[in-house]
Amino acid sequence: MDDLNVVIAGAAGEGVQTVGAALADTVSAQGYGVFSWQEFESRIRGGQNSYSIRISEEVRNAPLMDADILLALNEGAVKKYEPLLKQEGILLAEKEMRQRTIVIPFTKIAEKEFGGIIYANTIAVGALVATLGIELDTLNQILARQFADKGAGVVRANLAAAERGYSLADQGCIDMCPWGLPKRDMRSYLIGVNEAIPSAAAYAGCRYMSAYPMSPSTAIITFLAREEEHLEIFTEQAEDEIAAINMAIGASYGGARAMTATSGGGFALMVEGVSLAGMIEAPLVIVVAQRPGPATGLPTRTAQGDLLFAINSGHGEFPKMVLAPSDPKDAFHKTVRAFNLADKYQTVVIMLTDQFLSDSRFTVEDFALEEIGPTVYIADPQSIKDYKRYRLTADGISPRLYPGQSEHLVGVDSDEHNEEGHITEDLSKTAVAMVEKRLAKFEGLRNEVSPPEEVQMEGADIVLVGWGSSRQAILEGLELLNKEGIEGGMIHFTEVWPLPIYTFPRGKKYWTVESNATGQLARLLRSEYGLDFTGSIRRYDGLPLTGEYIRRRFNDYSGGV
Amino acid sequence: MDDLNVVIAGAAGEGVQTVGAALADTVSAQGYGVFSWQEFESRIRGGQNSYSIRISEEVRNAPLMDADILLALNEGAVKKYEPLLKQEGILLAEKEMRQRTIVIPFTKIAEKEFGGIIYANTIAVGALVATLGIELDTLNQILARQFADKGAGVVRANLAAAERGYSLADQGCIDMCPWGLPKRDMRSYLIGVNEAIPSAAAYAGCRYMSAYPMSPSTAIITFLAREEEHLEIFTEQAEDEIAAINMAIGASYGGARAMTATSGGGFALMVEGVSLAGMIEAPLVIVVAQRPGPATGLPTRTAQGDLLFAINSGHGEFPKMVLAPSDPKDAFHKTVRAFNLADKYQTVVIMLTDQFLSDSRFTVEDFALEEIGPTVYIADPQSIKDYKRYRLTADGISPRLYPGQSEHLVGVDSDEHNEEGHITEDLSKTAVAMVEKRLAKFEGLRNEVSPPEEVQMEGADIVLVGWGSSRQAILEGLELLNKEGIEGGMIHFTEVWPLPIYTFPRGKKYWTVESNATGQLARLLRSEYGLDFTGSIRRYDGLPLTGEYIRRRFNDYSGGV
Amino acid sequence: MITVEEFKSKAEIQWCPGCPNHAILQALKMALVELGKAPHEICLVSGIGQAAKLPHYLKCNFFNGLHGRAVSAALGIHVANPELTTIVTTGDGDCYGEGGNHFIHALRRNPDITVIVHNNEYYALTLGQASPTTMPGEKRSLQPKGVEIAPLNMPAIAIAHNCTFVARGFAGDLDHLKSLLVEAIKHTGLSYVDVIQPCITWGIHPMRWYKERVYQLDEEYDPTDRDAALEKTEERTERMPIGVLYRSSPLSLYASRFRKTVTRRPLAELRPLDREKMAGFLSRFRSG
Amino acid sequence: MITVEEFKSKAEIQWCPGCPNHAILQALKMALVELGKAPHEICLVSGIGQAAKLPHYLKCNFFNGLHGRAVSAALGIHVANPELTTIVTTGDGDCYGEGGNHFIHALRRNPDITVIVHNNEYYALTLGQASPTTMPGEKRSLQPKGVEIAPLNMPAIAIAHNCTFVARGFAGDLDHLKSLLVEAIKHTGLSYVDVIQPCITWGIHPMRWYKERVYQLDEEYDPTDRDAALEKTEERTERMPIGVLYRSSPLSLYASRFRKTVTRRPLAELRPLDREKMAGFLSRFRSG
Ligand SMILES: Cc1ncc(C[n+]2csc(CCOP(=O)(O)OP(=O)(O)O)c2C)c(N)n1
Ligand SMILES: Cc1ncc(C[n+]2csc(CCOP(=O)(O)OP(=O)(O)O)c2C)c(N)n1
Ligand code: SF4
Ligand code: SF4
Ligand SMILES: [Mg+2]
Ligand SMILES: [Mg+2]
Repeated sequence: MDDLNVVIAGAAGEGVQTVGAALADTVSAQGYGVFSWQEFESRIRGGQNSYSIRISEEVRNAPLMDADILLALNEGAVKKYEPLLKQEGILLAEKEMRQRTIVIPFTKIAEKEFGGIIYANTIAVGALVATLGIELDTLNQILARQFADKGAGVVRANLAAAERGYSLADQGCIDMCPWGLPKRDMRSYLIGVNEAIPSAAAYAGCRYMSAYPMSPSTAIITFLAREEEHLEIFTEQAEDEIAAINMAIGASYGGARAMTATSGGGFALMVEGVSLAGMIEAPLVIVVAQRPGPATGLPTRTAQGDLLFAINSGHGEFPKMVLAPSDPKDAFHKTVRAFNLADKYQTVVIMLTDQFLSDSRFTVEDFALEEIGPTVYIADPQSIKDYKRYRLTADGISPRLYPGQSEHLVGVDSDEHNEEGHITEDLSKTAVAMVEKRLAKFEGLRNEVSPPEEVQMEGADIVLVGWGSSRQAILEGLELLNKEGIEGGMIHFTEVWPLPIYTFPRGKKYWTVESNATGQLARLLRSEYGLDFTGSIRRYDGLPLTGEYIRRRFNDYSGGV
Repeated sequence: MDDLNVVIAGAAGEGVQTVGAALADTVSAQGYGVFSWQEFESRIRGGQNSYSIRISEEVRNAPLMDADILLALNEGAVKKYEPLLKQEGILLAEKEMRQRTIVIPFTKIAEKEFGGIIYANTIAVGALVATLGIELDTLNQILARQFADKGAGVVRANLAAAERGYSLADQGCIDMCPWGLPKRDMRSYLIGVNEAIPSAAAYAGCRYMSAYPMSPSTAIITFLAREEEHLEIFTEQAEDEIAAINMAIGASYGGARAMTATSGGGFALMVEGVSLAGMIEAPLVIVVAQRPGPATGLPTRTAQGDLLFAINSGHGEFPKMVLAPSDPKDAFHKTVRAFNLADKYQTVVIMLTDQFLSDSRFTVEDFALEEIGPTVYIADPQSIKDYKRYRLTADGISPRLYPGQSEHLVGVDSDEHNEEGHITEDLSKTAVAMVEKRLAKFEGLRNEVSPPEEVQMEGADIVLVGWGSSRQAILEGLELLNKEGIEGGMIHFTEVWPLPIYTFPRGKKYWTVESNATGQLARLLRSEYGLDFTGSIRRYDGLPLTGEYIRRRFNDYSGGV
Repeated sequence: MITVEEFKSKAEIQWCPGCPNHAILQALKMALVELGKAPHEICLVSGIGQAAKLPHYLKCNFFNGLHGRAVSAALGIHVANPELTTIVTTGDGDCYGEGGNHFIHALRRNPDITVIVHNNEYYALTLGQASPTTMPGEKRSLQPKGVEIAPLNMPAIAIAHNCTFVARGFAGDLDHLKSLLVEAIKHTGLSYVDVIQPCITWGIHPMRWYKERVYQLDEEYDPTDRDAALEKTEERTERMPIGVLYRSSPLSLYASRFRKTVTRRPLAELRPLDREKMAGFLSRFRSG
Repeated sequence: MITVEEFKSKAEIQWCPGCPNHAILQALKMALVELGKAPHEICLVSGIGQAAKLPHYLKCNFFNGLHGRAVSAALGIHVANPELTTIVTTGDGDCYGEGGNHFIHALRRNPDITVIVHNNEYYALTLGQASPTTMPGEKRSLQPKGVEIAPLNMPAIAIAHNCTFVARGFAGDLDHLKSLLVEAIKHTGLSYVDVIQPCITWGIHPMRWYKERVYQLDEEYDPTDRDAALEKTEERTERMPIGVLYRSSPLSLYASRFRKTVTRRPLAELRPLDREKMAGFLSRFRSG
């Protein structure tokens, strides 16, 4: 079967997300690879948003823009999204607005039969599930789970609405639709990074998270708050981002693995804290979910615009690590790694995600938990006689104890300090030694960094170099280019600072692919590897990179090569 | 005459700075080139600090470390600073503590004859002035001016103390001292950057400054506060740095040229505001007076550690300029330039100074005011019909009006916006156009940037590449190296972002010289010019670069070449 | 004469249909009409949030800045151009959470601006999290067991700092709110209006619930009585007073030192120092 | 038995000789002795300033963080290890200026920590600028014509938010201060002690001036009377009351939800989730 892309569209408040998630879960339960992504406006009601679900037999975790099926919950949604619908695509709407429309009067029925238009979306998705040939029961199980906290009444009403919609999709509808999704055997996880990261944090032994709400990062602390007791993580909504990071640093000093999460603007407020963590050598994990800036920018859209800002964040010089996971499984592993390395090197690890990653759900076949787990680096107080928090060592790593752990006293200071953490004015010996100690850790970190992923490098003429969330899109872009006769390879970074010792194969034409306007990765790689780029594909309209976009821009710029 | 380096040392609270400034002024009035710099601890009383005054016939605005004369106000000061004294140097102290000591019992006399040790420093400087063969009256005029706001009584007492000290330096003292400073004709300015910058701001038409105290930047707003009425600049002490920058941005939007100043940690808190100014296109000048980080670091010491942080400050992508003046005259010109370019391109201009620059005073022969002055870019409302704050133009610059200037309405928005400043969700057209508009200004800015200064490039084998405050030290380093037979040139940047279109001459060995530990300029130039460096001289003990330091480290690393 | 129509903005309103924010917008327009203000004489300043979108919906000059920083921006705007009528429209998250420090220090400065807080007791735009004014016990997404900490009482802080005009309005009482806003904008000094603005999307009580509880302070209430005013700020659950809670005379007026000595004109109109004056000024650094 | 000597730190004290900060340090040591605390049971937390250097001068665990952020760091430390006696030592600039927002929101949370503010009415370390508590009229370097804005009254804000323990101490009355600190540290919940700490370098009044004005609240004073307490916070110039200004019972206690449900033990002692549990947890994302 070819991949099927179903787009559900409607205004904020019409339940696009609810039924989008329900349909994605249903299809996943039916045994298919599912990838969903969302685009929506920064408002609570109105506007037009979409929830796209890509369905495939194999796992294809990348967005498609063109739709095979469009379920439009209102007329405006048809107007806005109909251009995405392929010629032979199908519209599911209240009215016949083009050829190949399955008409389901979901709003009218919701009002008349269910006493409120809030059921329209469920009726519509019921009809869509029927059209796709999936059993009603599969959807119903999902809906029952989804509405469980809202009470039995709400569950019952939604099941009835789904059933009503299901029954409306008569044989005519099903016949009009060339696609059916018979049950398959595959079982997998359907998960987003904002679920994978908090889950992994818990697995890594994170005990403390403070944050201030900011899209698209808020879901991380929301997840942990809900599971607070279960996972034994204390969560706190801070009064602002500055409090969030300083609280987390305090907790970290206090012995708790700690984290915070935010987006660019909130991170801007945290960078003094980043520098503090660097100075006092407090482990800390920070998730920065990027969205287009500057300033408030496009709060609900996606970008990779904070790479150099993150790498250079904080005044002064200190070691720090920046990771940029490419999908939820990678994010799961990187999160555990982030906590371990933050602890080992007693410094900040930043995880750069973005709105695209944050609001998408990916099919993960297996989490490979056996490959990763928490490693504890807190020292044993018994083994230490004369404890000094900043004891000078060859690798710059001093044994870390936490206050109250034993009779050893743990003192930390944001001023330049001596081995005991006291303010120093001894420049030539102490201050210099401490600068060198911290930078020695940077060298250590550099050795931990994984090399970039190389794909199809042999024989490749051109190489697309990307980072973070664009991995799948780039792979698909290469496939499309390959069909046009272009031999392309990929080098993909998910660990972007420090950069690993790495040599770019010679004789290739390198292009960066980035969701930003200035080519930040290119600038970074030029400075670290002296690498020259032939071209760069940049997207900065707030929408995610796709294989098709990459193919098109590559051809635009290279004149088809 | 060879240059003479006089160091005055004592504890905080003993008036080192007061008499250091008085001596510097006196020597300047005597017609010599004077350069002074200070190093001191972060405390109000106690510790040991120094004020170094380099005296020369020509203008030599660079620090020396070795002292010809050490005036030590207490015994601890002798201990700490005596190692700096040259073999043939002279100590002026209360007790004979080494050969070639001029003994003046200033403390005892202050207590006995003047009723308080607070006059000890003035007595001592009186003796020193006599020893150098300067007339008492020259000192007295300076002292009278210096103590003027403290009232006539204080002035009188200090003049008497100076006279007493002057009389104590008998012929024996004068004979012991091989140096004399007969009156010369030269007249010049003795000024620091924290005086030059606010003066220039006033000249540039700055009307608003808000800041939060932070060493070493506080003197800028202090200067303007004192002159508020005279210069017609409104100054406000903010409750924190975030308020400081947002107030200044508000004032800028309101039509007032506006600025703020801080150091690294305070700047870290401002970077969200930097991004705001970039987005709403508000002109803004920010002085960042660097000191060693991370975090609180060494609050009274110097560093050039925030170069990449400043350049990459703020989330998202937007044009910004970063200037790094090398001395007060340069700072004066750059400040006017900063206000003009901030206005022309409607964005942020950051001026990077540092503690060394901030606490030093330089001899300036002439300010060349005729070369520079304010240029106004506010548009004429009469000439505009349908006003749109963000009208799309080829160069990205939209006509700027301020609110209330006319009936035209001026709307600005931190969200991505349309031409009228209203929030937009139109991605493909409006958002993309606005990103490109802002980046077009970056291209414009790039064309404004001055190329780096090239010195002795012809025939140079090795080239020292530096930025900002180290200019004079590098020149002196080259002189010293030259004496050792090394043909060296200099390329010096005082405009560091955007970097100009520039080609580094080929066939040279390039070294960066920087007051930081990671070689930030090198990283920057590598990324922009693909330049490779042979070596790098880095100082990160909180003390300023000097010619001698550069010479020594060059030889250490290059094995004497 | 200016009419409400003239304040209509071209921007599409993004609030939920039926949200009481619409009423606040309407009340503000009516107040401006009553005060005879023209669009170009007004500058609306906001941060980020639903409330903070208001400046887009009223034709005038506007500055929609960063979350939490509206009051700071307004201080700068006000000094730069004291002729403008500067009004901050902000939310409880914007002004009491992220921006708390700026507001308490603005109280000390007493600028001649008006601050209108749309207090819906949530972070509405970010999907209904608790704000500093959410009632204890309420379950919110980050407090699934209910908010366990006390609400911030900013009106009490304002009163304790002798804010010269502290009022509470109700978005469900348009006329009363309009009169309050007229008074607030006319007032010289910081005028602060905390508006009860039920959020119909995230809130747990219907408008009716508020209507049953809100009452107007009557003539017997003495707004110069500080203790009484402080008590009134705490009536937030069973009965909810609206009206001017407190008035006092100011210690200071932000920027008055400047306006007294320099000008009430926009700073942009001042002429720059000319070269000769600058040369004279620099001579103070000249030796000898 | 622990003695004051045991709290002696190796770090050299950088305060001016004769500064009343020395007395605060001494009082704190004496209070800790009286409470029978050992150095490793204590964690002192500070920001940046003269006051904020205190943790270096008392042998114990310490966290000397960023200017203005001590209270935030202390909240994290307290949750991470509730067994520690967590005490913030901060200045008026640190806590009321840069850190104002954190303190007012900490009041809402009511953590079981003690906050001691060395209130010298200046930014002493940065050379004596006005702070949020500098008296109006005083000439300072950035206010050469005198401070024109009202001081921040943080004790009043604390009282208005039902802070459970609000006291004012005086660095010139060592025994009284020690007793206050003993009470404050013993107290469960946020205990807040604003200490009058004349700065002998930047201040305009000698110690004597303060001694003439300071008086101890006597037994007749009822610290549960909120209006009276608010009035006492305003006595700052002619007469200066010291003692416990206010006590109340808390709405909440920061982190109590966690301590109730999980443990009073340090979080570092909790065992991580094992692989199987994690696998089980992840199964919720599993389809079908
Ligand atoms: C620095 C920063 N942090 C967080 C956010 C995310 N954010 C946007 S609006 C908002 C809350 C707004 O709450 P409120 O001011 O009460 O406005 P409402 O939406 O309730 O009207 C937050 C946290 C942001 N834009 N910037
Ligand atoms: C972010 C930041 N801004 C400014 C400073 C500079 N600074 C250091 S101490 C201080 C004021 C301290 O005042 P206070 O807390 O009253 O302490 P005091 O010195 O009076 O005891 C300031 C502004 C800083 N270190 N960090
Ligand atoms: S979410 Fe609430 S506050 Fe925001 S517009 Fe909707 S009803 Fe109004
Ligand atoms: S400056 Fe003031 S507060 Fe600081 S140590 Fe000296 S006397 Fe004490
Ligand atoms: Mg709100
Ligand atoms: Mg203070």
